[in-house]
Amino acid sequence: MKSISCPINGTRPLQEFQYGGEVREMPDPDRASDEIWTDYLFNRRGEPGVTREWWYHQPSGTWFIAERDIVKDEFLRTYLYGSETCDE
Amino acid sequence: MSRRLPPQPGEWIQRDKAVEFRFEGREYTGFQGDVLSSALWANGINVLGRSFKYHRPRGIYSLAGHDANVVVEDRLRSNLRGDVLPIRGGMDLRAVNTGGGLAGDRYRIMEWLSPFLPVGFYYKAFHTPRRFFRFYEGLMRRAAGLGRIHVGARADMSRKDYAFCDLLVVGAGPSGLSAAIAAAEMGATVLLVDDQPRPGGSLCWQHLDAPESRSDLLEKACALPNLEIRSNTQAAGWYADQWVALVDDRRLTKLRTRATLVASGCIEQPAVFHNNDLPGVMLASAAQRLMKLYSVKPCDRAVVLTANDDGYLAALDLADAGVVVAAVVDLRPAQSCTPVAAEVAAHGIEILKGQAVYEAVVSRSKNGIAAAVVCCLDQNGQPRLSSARRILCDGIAVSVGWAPNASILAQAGTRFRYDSQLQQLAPHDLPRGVFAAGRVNGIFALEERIADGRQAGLAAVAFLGHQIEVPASVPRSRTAHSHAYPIFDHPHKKNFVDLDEDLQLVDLLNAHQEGYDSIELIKRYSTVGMGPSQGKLSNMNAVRVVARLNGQSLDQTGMTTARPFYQPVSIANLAGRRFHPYRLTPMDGWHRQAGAVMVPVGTWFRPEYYATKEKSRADCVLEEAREVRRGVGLIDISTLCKFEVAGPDAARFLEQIYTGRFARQNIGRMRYALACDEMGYVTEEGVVARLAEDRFYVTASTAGGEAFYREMQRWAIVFHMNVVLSNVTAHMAAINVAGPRARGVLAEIAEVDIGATEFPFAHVRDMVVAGVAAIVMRVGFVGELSYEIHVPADKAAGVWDALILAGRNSGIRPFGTEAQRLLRLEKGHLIAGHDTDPLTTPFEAQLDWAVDMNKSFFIGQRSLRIHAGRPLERRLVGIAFAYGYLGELPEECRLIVNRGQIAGRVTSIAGRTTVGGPIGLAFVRPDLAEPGTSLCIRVDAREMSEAQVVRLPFYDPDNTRQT
Amino acid sequence: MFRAPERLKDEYDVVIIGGGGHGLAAAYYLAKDHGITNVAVLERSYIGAGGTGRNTAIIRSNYLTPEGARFYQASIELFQDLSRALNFNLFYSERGHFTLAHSPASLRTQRWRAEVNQHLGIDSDVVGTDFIKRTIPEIDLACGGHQPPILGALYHPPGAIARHDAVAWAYARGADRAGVEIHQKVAVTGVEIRDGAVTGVHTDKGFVKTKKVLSAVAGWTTYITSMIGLRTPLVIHPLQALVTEPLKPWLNSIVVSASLHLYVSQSSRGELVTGASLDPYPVLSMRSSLDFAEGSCGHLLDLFPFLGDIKVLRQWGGLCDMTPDFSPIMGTTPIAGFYIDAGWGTWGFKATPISGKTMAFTLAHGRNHDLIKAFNLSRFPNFQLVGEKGAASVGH
Amino acid sequence: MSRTTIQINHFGVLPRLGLKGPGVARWLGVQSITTPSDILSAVPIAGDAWIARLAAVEYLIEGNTDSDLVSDLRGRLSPLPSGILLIPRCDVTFLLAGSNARSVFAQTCGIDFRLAQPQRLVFSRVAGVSCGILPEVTNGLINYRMWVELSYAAYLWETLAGIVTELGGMIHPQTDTCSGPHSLS
Repeated sequence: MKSISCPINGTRPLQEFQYGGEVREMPDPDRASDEIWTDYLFNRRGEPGVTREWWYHQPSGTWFIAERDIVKDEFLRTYLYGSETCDE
Repeated sequence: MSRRLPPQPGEWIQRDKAVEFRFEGREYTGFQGDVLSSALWANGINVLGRSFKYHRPRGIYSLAGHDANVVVEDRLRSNLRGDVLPIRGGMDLRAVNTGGGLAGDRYRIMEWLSPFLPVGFYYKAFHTPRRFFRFYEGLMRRAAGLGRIHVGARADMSRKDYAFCDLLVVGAGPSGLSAAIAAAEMGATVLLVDDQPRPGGSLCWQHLDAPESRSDLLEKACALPNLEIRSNTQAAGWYADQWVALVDDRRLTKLRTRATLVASGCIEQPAVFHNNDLPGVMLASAAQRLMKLYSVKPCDRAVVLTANDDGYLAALDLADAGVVVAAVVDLRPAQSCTPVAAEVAAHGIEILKGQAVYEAVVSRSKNGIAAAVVCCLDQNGQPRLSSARRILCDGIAVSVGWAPNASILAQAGTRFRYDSQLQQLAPHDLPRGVFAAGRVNGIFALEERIADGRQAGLAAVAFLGHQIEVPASVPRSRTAHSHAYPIFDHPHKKNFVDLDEDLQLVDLLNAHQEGYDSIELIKRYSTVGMGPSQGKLSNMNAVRVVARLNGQSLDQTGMTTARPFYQPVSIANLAGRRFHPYRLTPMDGWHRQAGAVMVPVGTWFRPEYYATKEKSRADCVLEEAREVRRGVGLIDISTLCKFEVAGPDAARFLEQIYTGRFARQNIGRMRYALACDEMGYVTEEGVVARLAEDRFYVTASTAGGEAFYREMQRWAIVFHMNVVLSNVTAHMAAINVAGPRARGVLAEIAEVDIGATEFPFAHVRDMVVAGVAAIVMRVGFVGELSYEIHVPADKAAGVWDALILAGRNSGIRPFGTEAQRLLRLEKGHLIAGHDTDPLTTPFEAQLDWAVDMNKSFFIGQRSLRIHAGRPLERRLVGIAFAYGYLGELPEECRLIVNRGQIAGRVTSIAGRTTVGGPIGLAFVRPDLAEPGTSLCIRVDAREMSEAQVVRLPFYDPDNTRQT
Repeated sequence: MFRAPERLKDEYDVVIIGGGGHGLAAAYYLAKDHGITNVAVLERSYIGAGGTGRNTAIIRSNYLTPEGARFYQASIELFQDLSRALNFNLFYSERGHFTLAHSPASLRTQRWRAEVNQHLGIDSDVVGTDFIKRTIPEIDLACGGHQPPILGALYHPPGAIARHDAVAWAYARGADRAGVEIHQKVAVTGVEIRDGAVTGVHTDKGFVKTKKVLSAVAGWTTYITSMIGLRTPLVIHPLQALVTEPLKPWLNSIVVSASLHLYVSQSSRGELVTGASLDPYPVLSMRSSLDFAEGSCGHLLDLFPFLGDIKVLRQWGGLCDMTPDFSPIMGTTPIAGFYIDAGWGTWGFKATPISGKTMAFTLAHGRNHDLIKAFNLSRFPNFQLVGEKGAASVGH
Repeated sequence: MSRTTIQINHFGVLPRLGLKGPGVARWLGVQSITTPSDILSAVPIAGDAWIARLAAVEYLIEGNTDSDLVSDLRGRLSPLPSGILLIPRCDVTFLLAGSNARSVFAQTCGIDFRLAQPQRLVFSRVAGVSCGILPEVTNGLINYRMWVELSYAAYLWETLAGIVTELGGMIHPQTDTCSGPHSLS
């Protein structure tokens, strides 16, 4: 029963959102070795600390990025993809 | 004999409203405002329940909702707690967990067996030989458990509300009230909740002569419009981001508060001595509640066991109520006499300092006590038996200490430390936005509690951002209100640490001796604190015992973790009103009128088939299919997901999303589209129609489409593409008209020429159909001449009607999902998710033709390169049974077995088809995929069936009919 | 029950991180099957504090993949004799396990499972509504009209529950008696690795030398793997459960409904123990949420509408280390001497004996036991996933 | 509770126009329709209609059954000017009105409507369904205009009408001649 602040729509209860997984940088498919590629596919950070994640606000259809402490389950900040700097 | 006292000031009962009820089959009378326990006690009933394990008689103990041994049921409800159950006229209650009634409970013998049932005995016995365990288990299960279920019962749907406030104050006692008032006076919106029927807390039964009385505080509170008080409401759980579950008998309120202030007071704790559980032994606070709230006399002749001033106050209250107080036994060594002690002495009541009640003597009736055995304590705080002395009494009021009512604070993450001056736990560091006041905060004197409440209330308001002066915090009391170890061993045991679970001191000693040395292990092994009252009356003493056994401080020993809920919450209350959203297509009404059998597909409802009288489901389905092959049919496919993809990068975007090519797709053409996930496994399929250079219309499956659209949105962001995506699933409805006569039917209402040359297969057109602007596609899913007509949802019903009308001479009829499945199977089309599983590659599904590995990039391509380099593990093939096959057909998902090994699985099957014999699709090992290979398929555990691998499709291999 | 050793020795043949059921079982079988007794089990808290004491204690083997089904079947066979073998009553109680199907699609999956199970000789079959109603007369097959009605179920007679804490205690006692050291309140702070091989373990009570380390900490695995930079697919999600006040016995079967995200059984104490699906996003700490309680209570009423006035006593959460294919990660790793027993998601308790036995074998011989070869970490880069999603969604 | 403290109206599918693209704002300007300056805000426009700004370059106009505004605009959009995309919009409109209207949200929606500003569009979930909600001031009272996808309309109406009835409010189901919001009072 948490609240999440969507960069567009403001604070909403968790139920309006969907978790979209860790933010991962896709390696260049043509250059990456099978090993690097499968590491990107399957392995996750998953470790304690702050993780950058995709979140989706269902009613408005908004994808955004959240930085979350996955131990405390605390949302540190949220912003639209690519606007890290200009958003707080 | 009645124990009802003459009217008391502020009593909760209404003497003009008598209430008649039945308990254990006997008639009793109480007053409106009584709880079951008070009403029975008033009627002179001692035994209100039986204990869980030994079935010992139990009476009133806390009278505050923690009396887990006074549990009753009626014809519909179970596990009702007598000490908080308001009596109503006509109630017919029974005690739970008795053998043939409370009075003559057959299971009393358990008490005599108790020496043979030490803690954890069941872990040591009954397990060999194995076959006997079932029998022992049966006995144990029957012995355990409290109430029975009542299959006929139906709780009323309870409401579920969201609510919002600036400050939640938990507990409407003196500190809670003053906190709420202080905060509200500063303009905060305050919600004050209390689980008791009336606000006031201990002001209702302990401090009736307080300088700032209950009524003064309530008056102030009620004058504040921004302060709401909810009685009979428990703060059941505290959750992340200050969401709090408030529960009353009618509803669950999900409260979002900006700050929480806990003033939930303390729970009085028992002393542990021989027979400390018998009716007549009760907490002093219970005795006071009994006298002040319900005007019932706890006993005639009392001994008060105490270690603080509260006990002396209780003694005075007892004396006022006409109880003979035989003695006040004070665990504390002789010390300077406090004023209240002096007052007690002035009443001529004997005060025994440095002494303890060592045991309670059972009365002849076995249903109460006849005397208290009192001993002096030696320097180690243990009784000197030589000094033992009997004091006749029928009641012992125990006031040896308090434990903070910490549930909500602890759930919120507050850590507690043991305060050696208070000899009890007190909040150590409070989380941001969480505040504590009053006795839960270790402050005991009434005036100080009120001041502490005010201080905390203002601190909370300051936290909320108001610029105000916050007074200095009130220092904790310096005198101990709890005794460090009010626990006394006894050769005959029956000195209970946990009344819920019938745990005696010796049980904890044994558990510890066996190596269960930490509080958590002892809790799990002995089940101390695991009973219905969740250790509210036992955890504190258990921790004191364990600390002493380990030679540790209480902080080192630690408390057991607090979890929701504070008090048990009914399942109906938690479930509350539930929402079950469903989606309907614009033609839904029509389908139902036409006798469609509707089936849920996700949240949608779709016609499975249209039932006709005296026809089996299978016949109806087959006929619908035949009609499509023969003449013309139409199906509502509005549940398909539909997207618009537009913008300069639209084509490039689709090339990356799907496995096929779209860049050079001509305007006005449509193509099959297959999508994989990044691992190269099939996820979605549909069609992509190009409406303009920079505009595509895309369909996807009903089940997976919404999730697929979300992923498209995300990829559009990640790829930095200049595309506009719109999900028009609900805004556009779609109808598929199929069959040899489809063109004729559509031609009648289409306002353009749709001849074979003007509108060929795999083309798409914007056209007006029945006066409605539509997107029409020539598709081939069912393998016949077929049109998909997409129109704005609010116009769709009209278009459907127009089609029915236009087709009446062609014998048009609707068909459902079942016929559609049959038709597509005959045409050899797989359904992603039905014929594929989450780990299916396009190569395995024989969809290689839909994958363009030469494109620069698409999602899954990199992984498919890896897959392509490995030998196939399976292939999806068509299977056919001999024409006129009479044996039983295997169901979908039956296994294909080859030389005792699993060699595949049937994914689709159809018994009666329009193409002759039974057919299906199956995954098989590549070496079995050659057409002509015969397969052995399990029909059930015993029987096998045989089928042959055949080329796909089963129907119209040259595609003469759909083009 | 077991001794509390004074201090850590300088060196052990094997150090097992995690004093839960799995770690203790591995220690027990190392000593019993392989005579390796110079073993230390390091537990940060108290034994059984993690998943072992927080799961809903369901034991079954009706899995979807042959690899999975074989493995869990071997576990059941150990469980059935475990009380005797460890001389400790684990309350291993065969109740029969129903996986309810509310849709043709889920009925197909149940059929698929039954097929694989039967092929491997596991007692498991798809049953109709009449059988369900006969066995659980209290159930509302129509789900009050709030949910798609029950169409059938996968029925697994050997499905059982057990007293979860007792499993840890019994293995601890067994291991202790065989000479293994169990150290509670000892936290691992690092694993020393030289030239790609384990040389020791750092703890808050000092450093110990060892060439073999087993990480058996399930929900806390990423704490350990991040110490040594071992990348895995593991993502940690909370799983919650709740328990009602004790009732006289009425529910004898274990009931699971994937589409209602619910499973429920009645403990020998009489409490209804209920769990749901995983929390929808990763969290590395145990906490309760109200949404869970609301949801499971609602679905409980869908199946058993008469429970409305029954009260919920408490709710709690555990941590689940989830893998992409819902199968565990077991055995050797790219780091010599570092063995992993993880990926236990929501299915760890039922595997306690067999994971102990196979990991003990793997530690003793330095190669993976046949039963766990398919579960090796290397299956991911090789695209050899063991897809159990269909069987594990909520089923436990 | 007096019967008039809550009422809910079903307006059916009102004429709507969804526009998306960089060219929209200018084109609307040419049609002398001033567009809201901030995202998620809405303003009334001539012809008893509203225009809401859903995103940077996405707009939604909702007209009224007895005005031709939307159909006129639609007419002027073929052929489609470049930089403009027509988004099919087939939602059903409800209007929740009355001093006690918020108590309906209290049972169905997790956000605090005391803080919702008039003319600010709220995308949230009501009774488990995604909705657009526009608080608007009429006769000094805040009404809530709600948009829901047609496919969910039957469910949501059934649910909300049920709750409004429980709360002693008034139900105005869809009629063939949908009355506009301002016929309320």
